[in-house]
Amino acid sequence: MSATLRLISFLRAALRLMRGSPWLNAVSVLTIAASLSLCGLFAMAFFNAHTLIDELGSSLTIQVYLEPDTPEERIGQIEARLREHEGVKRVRALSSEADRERNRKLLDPALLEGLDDEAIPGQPVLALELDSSLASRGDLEALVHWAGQIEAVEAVEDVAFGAERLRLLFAVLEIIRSVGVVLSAVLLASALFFVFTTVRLAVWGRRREIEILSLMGATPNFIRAPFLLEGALQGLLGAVVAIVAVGLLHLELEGLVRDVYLLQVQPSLLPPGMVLWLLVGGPCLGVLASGLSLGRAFKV
Amino acid sequence: MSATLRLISFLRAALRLMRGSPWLNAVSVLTIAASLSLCGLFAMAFFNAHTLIDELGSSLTIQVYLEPDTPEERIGQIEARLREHEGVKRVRALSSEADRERNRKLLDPALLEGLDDEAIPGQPVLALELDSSLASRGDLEALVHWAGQIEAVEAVEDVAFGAERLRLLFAVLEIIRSVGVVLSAVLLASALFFVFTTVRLAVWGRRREIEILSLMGATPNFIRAPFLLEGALQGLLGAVVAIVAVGLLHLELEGLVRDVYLLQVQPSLLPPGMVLWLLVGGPCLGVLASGLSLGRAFKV
Amino acid sequence: MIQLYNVSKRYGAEGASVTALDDVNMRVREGEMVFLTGPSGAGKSTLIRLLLCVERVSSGQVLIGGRNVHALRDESIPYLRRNFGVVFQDFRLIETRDVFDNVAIGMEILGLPRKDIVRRVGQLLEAIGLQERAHASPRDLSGGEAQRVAIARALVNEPAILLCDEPTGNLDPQLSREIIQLVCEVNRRGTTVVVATHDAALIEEFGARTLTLKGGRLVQDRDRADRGGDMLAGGLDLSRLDDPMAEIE
Amino acid sequence: MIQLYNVSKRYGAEGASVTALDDVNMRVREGEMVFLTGPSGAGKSTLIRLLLCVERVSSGQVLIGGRNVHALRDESIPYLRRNFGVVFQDFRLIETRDVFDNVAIGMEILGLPRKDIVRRVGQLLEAIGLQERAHASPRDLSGGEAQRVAIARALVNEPAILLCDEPTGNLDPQLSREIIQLVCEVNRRGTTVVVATHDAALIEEFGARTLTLKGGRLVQDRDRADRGGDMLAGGLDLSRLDDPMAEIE
Ligand SMILES: Nc1ncnc2c1ncn2[C@@H]1O[C@H](COP(=O)(O)OP(=O)(O)OP(=O)(O)O)[C@@H](O)[C@H]1O
Ligand SMILES: Nc1ncnc2c1ncn2[C@@H]1O[C@H](COP(=O)(O)OP(=O)(O)OP(=O)(O)O)[C@@H](O)[C@H]1O
Ligand SMILES: [Mg+2]
Ligand SMILES: [Mg+2]
Repeated sequence: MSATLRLISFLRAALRLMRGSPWLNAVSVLTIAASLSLCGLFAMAFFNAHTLIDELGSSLTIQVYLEPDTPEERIGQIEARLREHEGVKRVRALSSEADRERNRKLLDPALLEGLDDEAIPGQPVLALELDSSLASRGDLEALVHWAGQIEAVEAVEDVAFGAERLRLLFAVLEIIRSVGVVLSAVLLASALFFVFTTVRLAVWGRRREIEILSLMGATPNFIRAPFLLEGALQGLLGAVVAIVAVGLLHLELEGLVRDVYLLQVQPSLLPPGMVLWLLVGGPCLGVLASGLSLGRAFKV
Repeated sequence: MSATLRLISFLRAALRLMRGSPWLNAVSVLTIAASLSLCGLFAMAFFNAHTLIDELGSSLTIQVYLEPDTPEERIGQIEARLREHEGVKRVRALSSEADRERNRKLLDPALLEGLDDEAIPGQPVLALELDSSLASRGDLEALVHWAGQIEAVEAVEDVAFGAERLRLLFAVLEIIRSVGVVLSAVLLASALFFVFTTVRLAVWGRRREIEILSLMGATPNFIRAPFLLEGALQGLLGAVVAIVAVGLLHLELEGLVRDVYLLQVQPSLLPPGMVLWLLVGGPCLGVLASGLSLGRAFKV
Repeated sequence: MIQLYNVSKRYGAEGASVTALDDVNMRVREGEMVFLTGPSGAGKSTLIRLLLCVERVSSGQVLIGGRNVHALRDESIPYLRRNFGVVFQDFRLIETRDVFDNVAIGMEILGLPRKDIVRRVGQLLEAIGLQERAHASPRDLSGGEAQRVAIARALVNEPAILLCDEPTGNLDPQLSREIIQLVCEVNRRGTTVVVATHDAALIEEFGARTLTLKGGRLVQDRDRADRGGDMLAGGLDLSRLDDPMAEIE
Repeated sequence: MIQLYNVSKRYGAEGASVTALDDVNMRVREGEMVFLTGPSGAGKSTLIRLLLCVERVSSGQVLIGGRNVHALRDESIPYLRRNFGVVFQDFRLIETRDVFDNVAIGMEILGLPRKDIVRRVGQLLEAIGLQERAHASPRDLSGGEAQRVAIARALVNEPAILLCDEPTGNLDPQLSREIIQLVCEVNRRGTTVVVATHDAALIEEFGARTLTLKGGRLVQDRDRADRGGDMLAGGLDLSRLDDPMAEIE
């Protein structure tokens, strides 16, 4: 018998299994769909939280105030040194005039009255943008230390760090991350456990059937094949359901975010390739769960 | 036969059911434990996010700058009016001197050199703390509108609002809330579905037994009782497991938060009474799931 | 006790239906013992299922103790079934309970005291010769042993009506005779007995009234030496049938 | 073909063990037909389970075609079982498949072409008189019908060895005789047959060699008119036993 013919006969058997207990099958499909939806939802939340954090983190800066009379050349040297440092994404140099202009905007007009331009403080500033992907408490401490070092550099007058604000932000990021990792681990574990359990119970409900096939001389692979195929089919169906569910939710969330107009940060909230991942993951999950369940559920 | 005797015989039957399929029981208990753990974890996350938001939100203020020569009496009137407004948690009055002192600290010492005290700006200020529980985009718009109204009030010179920063914060809050609600709904639904499914599959696996009892003249209640009791016992066991799991996780998280020393905001991260909720919720979940599963799983 | 008027039973949808019983009229008096025989697929088991209300008649009427059982509400059916002891053709033992518990189920359903249960079940297990296997699982019994447990289970409550579907199919001739003697003994104490069997030798030996079904039709009703019981026990209890909630105090 | 040397089988733990077979020695030649009889619990079904490697002997040796089956690796067991056709005492039909599929299983396991399956299964269903119920569920069959399906299933591959455990317990005498005639026909074509039965009349009528077990001991081996087959079919195929992966190309 050719391999194709055999596959067709296994497919027939798998479809017969599915027809035989439509209710059980609906449960399995829904289970896989629910698990995948949760995973998809979570991936989405994680992906977007990450984008948001990147967005916020990139606005973190350190201001390095240089002495007013620092020569251009020296400024260039310091800038280059700063740029080299790990965790620094960009360095922007402000001339004295630019800094004075900035200060003029910040100060109360009433206060500036009667002061001539020179009286308004202004000095060369190097604005450092920090790389938020390195943002952790450890990195922060390293930065505080580094800031101290910068201050010791000749020509540097002051380092405005806003460490407190940075600390708060980093702490929030850290908590979001920890909770995210814990939640994602718990979710994935329970999704796997869920599918495994339902498949196992389904196999358990068919233990007589399996025993009879074995008594009639069926090889373990012959017995397993339809269950594995059934798992794959269920996984595929589940994935389709999950994609529809996540897609609908995504539309809903996108509308919400568009409403909160300030955060119109990206065209799509879906991580790239998620549909593909779900379509591949569904059958894999089904086959894996079936395989694991079958593994110890019957002996020859 | 007395009710107690009957209960004891049902308990014996329930224990027999549990002994009869230890594996299936372990699965059900673990299922309930996992569901309850997830719910507990989520309640914890939600509770703490809320506390955090409250914490951050309470630092939101509106500064109402009054004309320098506003009489004390008039300040008191305005203060009282502001206090009345919905969404305002506290109003703190700063005298001209206090405001000047504050500004002195904010300004560059170099700038202040040669200026006499009077030249430093200072005027009476009313600092409003906003109630973050009202914080939503709608509330924000209302506040913007209200701020405009305040400015029109006699003796009010200026209103510093920081609307942009507020808007960002509110948007973040809103997203956290929406994602939280969606996730919690999905989680609870899937937990219920999970327990329901496993119990239903367990009942399905015992369909012959149920049919035989019915053939022998057992009333539906007689057949149901052991299953319900079994569900309750499983729920109780699951709750205990969940409490241990959430407790351990809580200790872990508390350590983490204590590490991130800036956020040492409360003595316990656990919502009050959660242990009790879990202990009551577990058996209820078990009984409910059993009941629902039995409901349509067998006929007389 | 049991009366069937023009009873027909068809299984399946209109088109592809199987006629299991076809216009059967019969009557079994209280305390009577009746053999039901006929070729495979004649409708014997179907008749027993109709008496138990597992299936509903397609047409006609089934009366037990003068009551039309198929007019009963669902809630009353358990109380009807408690009047029967049944040995199913495929035994239907509960595999998750041991032999003792399987026999005891009927008494537990009635909520009888534990010590009565222990005594009565012990006696029955001795009668069928399985007292040593009281705590074995039905899965670990031989075919004949399982059949004997099924018989003990049917007898445990001294039912008003005993229905046995092929009770000796897995027993050797010697045991078959003993079991039927046990059934006769129960019958002599007042229980109405219907035994569906293929065992011609057994029917010959015990020579009770024999009803023969064939293709769903009652083709023969041969009465012989009537050995009507002395009505010691086994009176029908239909008192609960109008009050289905009485049990659930 | 089948040889048992000092075979004992004890079930359960050391303390509370049941001795189902006790030092049994026997030999069934190729093409022979043997009745296995004895009271309930004598060990007939246990013997069949040992041949199928469902259980392992406690001591002694079981040889099939000269091979010690209990020395086989687990992977080889399916290939051993394909040499058998078995009618189980409790039928063991697959309830989720219809009658046709139940009979066809054995051929599907061998991966035979669909049209051969349809032809062969059709023939068998006709032989047992159930061609009209081909697409019924086993749940909807009468006891005797289910038993006949089990017999058809055992015959479908023309096995080298046919094991029947109480194959006529739910059949009327007429059908029983027909079924045993069918089995004799199969035997005449070369299949070795072992029939465990309580039906004394049947044994009497067909008068083959009869082995009697009692309490696990072989107490009688009565040979009568030997009707050895002409070995047309049913040769033992043990070629796969050393190459368990051959099937999985
Ligand atoms: N649930 C069902 N659905 C469809 N047909 C059924 C069902 N139950 C029984 N039948 C058919 O009804 C007919 C009578 O069945 P029944 O079980 O009453 O026979 P029986 O007299 O008990 O036979 P046996 O002696 O073989 O047990 C048979 O042809 C059977 O196939
Ligand atoms: N799995 C098991 N575990 C424990 N004891 C068993 C098991 N299977 C069978 N036995 C016991 O072994 C003995 C022989 O059983 P077996 O099924 O071989 O008898 P049998 O000859 O087929 O009887 P019958 O004619 O009643 O079918 C019986 O006492 C039975 O209770
Ligand atoms: Mg029948
Ligand atoms: Mg047996």
